Amino acid sequence: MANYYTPGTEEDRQWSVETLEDGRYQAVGPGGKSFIVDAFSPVAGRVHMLVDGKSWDMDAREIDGEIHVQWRGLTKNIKVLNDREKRMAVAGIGGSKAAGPELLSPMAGKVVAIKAQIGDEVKEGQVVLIIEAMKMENDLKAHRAGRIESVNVSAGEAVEVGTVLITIAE
Amino acid sequence: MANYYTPGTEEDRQWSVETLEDGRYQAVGPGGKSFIVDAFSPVAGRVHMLVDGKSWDMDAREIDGEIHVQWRGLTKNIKVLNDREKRMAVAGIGGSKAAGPELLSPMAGKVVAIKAQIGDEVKEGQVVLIIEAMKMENDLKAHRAGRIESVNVSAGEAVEVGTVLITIAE
Amino acid sequence: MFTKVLVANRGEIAVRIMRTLREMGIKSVAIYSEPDRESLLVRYADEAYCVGPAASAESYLRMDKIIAVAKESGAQAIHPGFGFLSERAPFSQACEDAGIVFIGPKPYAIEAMGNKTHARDLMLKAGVPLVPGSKSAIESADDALVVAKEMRFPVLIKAAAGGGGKGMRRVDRAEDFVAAFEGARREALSAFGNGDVYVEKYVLNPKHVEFQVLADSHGNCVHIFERDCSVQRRHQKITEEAPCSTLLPETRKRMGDVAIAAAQAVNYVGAGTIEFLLDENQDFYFLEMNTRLQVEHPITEMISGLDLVRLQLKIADGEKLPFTQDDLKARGHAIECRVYAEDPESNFMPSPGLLHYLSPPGGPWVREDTGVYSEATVSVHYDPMIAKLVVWGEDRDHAIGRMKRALSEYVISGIKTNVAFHLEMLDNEMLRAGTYSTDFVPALFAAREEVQPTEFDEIGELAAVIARHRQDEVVEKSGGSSTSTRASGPSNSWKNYGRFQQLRGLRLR
Amino acid sequence: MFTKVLVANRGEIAVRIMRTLREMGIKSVAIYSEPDRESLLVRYADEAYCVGPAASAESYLRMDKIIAVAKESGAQAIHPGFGFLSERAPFSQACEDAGIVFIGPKPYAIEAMGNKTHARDLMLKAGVPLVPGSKSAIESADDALVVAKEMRFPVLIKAAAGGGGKGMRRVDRAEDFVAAFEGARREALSAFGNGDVYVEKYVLNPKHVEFQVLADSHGNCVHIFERDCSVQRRHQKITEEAPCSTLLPETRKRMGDVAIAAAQAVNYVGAGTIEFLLDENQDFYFLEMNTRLQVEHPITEMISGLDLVRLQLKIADGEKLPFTQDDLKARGHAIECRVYAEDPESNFMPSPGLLHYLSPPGGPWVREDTGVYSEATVSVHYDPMIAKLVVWGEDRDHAIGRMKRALSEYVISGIKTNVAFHLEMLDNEMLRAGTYSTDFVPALFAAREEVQPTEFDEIGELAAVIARHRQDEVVEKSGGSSTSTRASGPSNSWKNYGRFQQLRGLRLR
Repeated sequence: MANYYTPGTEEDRQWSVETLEDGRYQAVGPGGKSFIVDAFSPVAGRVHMLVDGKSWDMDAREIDGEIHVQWRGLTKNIKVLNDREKRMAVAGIGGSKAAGPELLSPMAGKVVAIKAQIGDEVKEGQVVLIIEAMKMENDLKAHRAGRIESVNVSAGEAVEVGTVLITIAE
Repeated sequence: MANYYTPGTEEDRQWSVETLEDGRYQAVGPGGKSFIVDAFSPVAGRVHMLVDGKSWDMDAREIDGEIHVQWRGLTKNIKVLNDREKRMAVAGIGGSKAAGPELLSPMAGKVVAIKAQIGDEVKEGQVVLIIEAMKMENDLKAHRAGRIESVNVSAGEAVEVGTVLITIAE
Repeated sequence: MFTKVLVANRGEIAVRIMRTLREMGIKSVAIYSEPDRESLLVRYADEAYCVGPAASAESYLRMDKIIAVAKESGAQAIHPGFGFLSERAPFSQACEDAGIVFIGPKPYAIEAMGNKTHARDLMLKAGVPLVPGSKSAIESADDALVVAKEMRFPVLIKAAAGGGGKGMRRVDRAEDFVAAFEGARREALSAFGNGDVYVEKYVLNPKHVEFQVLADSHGNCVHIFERDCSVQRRHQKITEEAPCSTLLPETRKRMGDVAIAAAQAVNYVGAGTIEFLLDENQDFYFLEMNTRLQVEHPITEMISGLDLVRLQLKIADGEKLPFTQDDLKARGHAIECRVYAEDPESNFMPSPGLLHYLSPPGGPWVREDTGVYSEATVSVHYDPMIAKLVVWGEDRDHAIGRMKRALSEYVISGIKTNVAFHLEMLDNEMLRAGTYSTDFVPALFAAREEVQPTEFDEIGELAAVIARHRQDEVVEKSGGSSTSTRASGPSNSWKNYGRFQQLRGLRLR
Repeated sequence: MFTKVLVANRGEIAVRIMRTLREMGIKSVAIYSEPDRESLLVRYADEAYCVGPAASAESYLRMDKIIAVAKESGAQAIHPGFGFLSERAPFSQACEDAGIVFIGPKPYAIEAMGNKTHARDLMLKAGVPLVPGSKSAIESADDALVVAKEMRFPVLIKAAAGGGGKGMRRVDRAEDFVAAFEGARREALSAFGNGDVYVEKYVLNPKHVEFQVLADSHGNCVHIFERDCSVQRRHQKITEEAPCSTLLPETRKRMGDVAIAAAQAVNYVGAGTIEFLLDENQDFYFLEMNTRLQVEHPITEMISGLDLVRLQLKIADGEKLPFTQDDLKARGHAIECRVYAEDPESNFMPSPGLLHYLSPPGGPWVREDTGVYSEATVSVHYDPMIAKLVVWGEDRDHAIGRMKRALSEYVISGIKTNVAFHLEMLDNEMLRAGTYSTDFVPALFAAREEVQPTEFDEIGELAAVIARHRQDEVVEKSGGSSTSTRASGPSNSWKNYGRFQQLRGLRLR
């Protein structure tokens, strides 16, 4: 039997899974609810499950440390830790970060306008930058409230995904 | 540069391929004809080639030691040896077998009738056995002329792909 | 309307039915045999229950289990698809007895049409023209030979309980008759559990033309035009088209009327097909009625714009047909190619197995109905159909061009298929002219000329060599272990832009 | 007919055009930019030539290179698709000068319709109704503000050279006007190399209804009905349907006549689209004419049965239209959903990237036109459209149900898409009623209610845990190195039939 942990509202949700002799799985969720799962992978990154007669044909694909689940157009990204990873997270190794001061670019593109200056007080959600990508202008908003500590790019500059654009001190 | 060998009518056909600095390939075929090939693999088992401006979007997939090539409905299976394999083949290791005495079942199914007995002289192509697969009767023909040496199955027996059905001595 | 329907079938037709169910907001319940656990139909369904092992008699034909699944899962109706239980009167009856709607005709109609000799008698009374033949099953080969000699060769031996070419033999000479008769009996017994066969006159150069009929439970019946299913191998259809290009409008009218009369003779309800032989003089003979959906129903759907499965559901739910005969208009031309795992060069021998890669065609007016997927297996236990490929075009030539395009896009790797053979047929003059008969496939083989070498012969070999070279390079780089050929795929090949420097200069021939 | 045609475009439209070329037996020549080397269009073409780096100005807009490729490869004609060079009069002219057929209108027609202020004047003369607005481009924000105040807010700022929502801003209040005006100018300059904008009255709650026209070089012109393109986000269409469900037959007749008159006013040849605003009183105003194929042309194809690309080719080859207006009949209802790599929950921000897995929908009456494939990359350099998903149904409700089914089958992994948003829209009451206007998308967001938890929330988490568990098991078995998750796929899972022993007993709820 193995334990897994998914993020919960306050603390992680614990699951335990056991592979049965006939190849199926017995999973017990956070509320103690038990599932018998007959699963197979039609192709890498997909899992089909029969659970109590119901058929679930899903994508369940690990991308950048999260499992991306998809079913009939609905999506959900879930970070699943196993026991070892959970211990590491508790010990503070590889645990999830709190929102830092840095506003990172979510896209590759070109900075067309900067709407805030160093020292400005900004609200969370306030537009601080405009980036053009694929010929569309996209408003980038402050990810948290605070005071602009630094502006790391200038208008006309090309940025990549993850470029630090601005830092906001609380 | 590396050499490759494909089966020819009398002897193997030799190719040589060199990976150029820009990632393309220079291939020289048996007649000395030279090709510059800009190739990439869209997904495992497929290769797309630009050759002199022409676009070839193909399957080229190794299955059971042969490369199965497919393009717009046309197919072709080619055994390609590299230098090392060619030397082994010449030394008689892993070379191609001559047609043996054994007639193997090409399908899984059930023997419904045996049309030849031990000692019968049969012609190549003569029906010697009927196998039912997927509710259709399929005539199995002698793979070479000769005398039936043994009949290894009986009517009603289930057979698998590769089961020896009959042996024919020359 | 029903809220949950059980589909008592497998393969592409099960998926096709479930697609319509999902469109109508109806939950689908699949049943499956053990080897079908990983099939597309189980993946597609809302619910799925295993009903037994591979052998159909122990799974897809287990009426008791299937009805039990329907009741316990709360399905109000069962769609039988085609084959399996679709034409078994006792199953229609058992559903009725269990209070479950059978999406198909009443037991009486299935029974009446299911036994071919009985059906002949009924049709004769209804004034439907028939092919001359023995009126009932004959047990002795010698008796049958006498009948055959009387109506003169060629004759056709057919299974009384049959369908799909199983237990069917054409015999041209008296001396071949007895062996063929016995083979047909054996095949019929194995396929249908009933070895009865009968003998009929073989109509020379006929077309197989069939009419789609649709009848509601309020006494309304229409036909939705015809399908030409003359392209057959081993007495099974492989290419169908609608409309039939050689059928004259007045013959269409007459045949349509006869088709409706035939259906009404058994108080038919639901979708059914009346099969005819059409000879060169536009004379036609009733062959049989299939009291179910037909494999080739999509071409009728394409020219009529009607979803036949949806209409079956509405009829089963007691609705009236929402149109009259005059409302129905055919538009354009549709073709279906049945894509099989088989080897046309070895007498169409089945070649089931692992689909290493499957990439279906797409784009305008192309429809692929399939029950498999890339990296799935075409089961050795059942019919080796991979997919039905259907196209629609503004006219027949347009549709043929489109089908060739669609076939050229189809990639099926790892097993033998008839895709190249379909392409060959579509380029054949007889097919292009539309005048082919049911002897088309053997005639095509007989008239085959030596294949001319093509550019593919050279480039195909080059591709194999390049693929091998790229593979060896990966092995080399990874220090001898060949794990993934993907490593030399998209991501890495971008490191070197040199090739574009040269291409930018437009180095053309 | 031409034997070889160059397609001067990229993405799904290039592939869609090449499909028709292949159906007609015409060889296709692709051009591509460096980052498109691995795109589907290059794979699909018969020949492909690189014309430059990523920036359109250096590749897809290089008229000189493209014409050189056409000449050297022996293409007799060039199809420009939409966007890029499709509406550039100099390109049409350059083709003509080079002796290559431009598959589209003559330079005069492109020019006349391309400049919106000029087009307004022309249409005014032809008696086509127009939206009140500034007749020409305005340079100063202050002057524009005066005009805007005169016609009363809300107003719309639009790029003179534009299209596709670029350089377009709705302004509701005078105090927002100057900033919006400058943003529009900046965007127009970047997108079209021309920053001219003009101001017009914003018609409240309008529908965007456009008519497809088709004119041959012999003076014949027909319209092929309308499309309702009112579902827009950021001023770009995302869902289109045909016919428009609120358009009265008499209005359709009047708008169709006006559309033909508009096309004839510029001696139009080829396929084009006349865009109108339709208000709640069935009054309509000319917006612009797109002198090219439209992204949403497939829905017109589906209801008319006509392949518009094929007709473009026939017209370009000098053929007469093979039908008159009276011959054209619309059948059923078609819907297109544009599937984008974007995040509807973050103001539709583009999310290009690697498509880890792509599995398109299939089955009856579903068409997917795409320019990518599984494991390909949605390029950061161009429009982030993944595919156009098109369905046809017997009526509007039927088509909506079918589109929901098709969307439910669509699997696109690794990047954010608008598939879930399309599903949400199709369930929206305003959309179901058909009465939505161009404000539909913001109205939908405004009316959103709290999402109820679904079964997927629980089962999705279970799937993630099971997937992780299976992965860990593989790692364990292989001694710690995680190379392939396929090891626990189909082949191995068959070793244990125990699960069926239990299922055979029909363990249902």
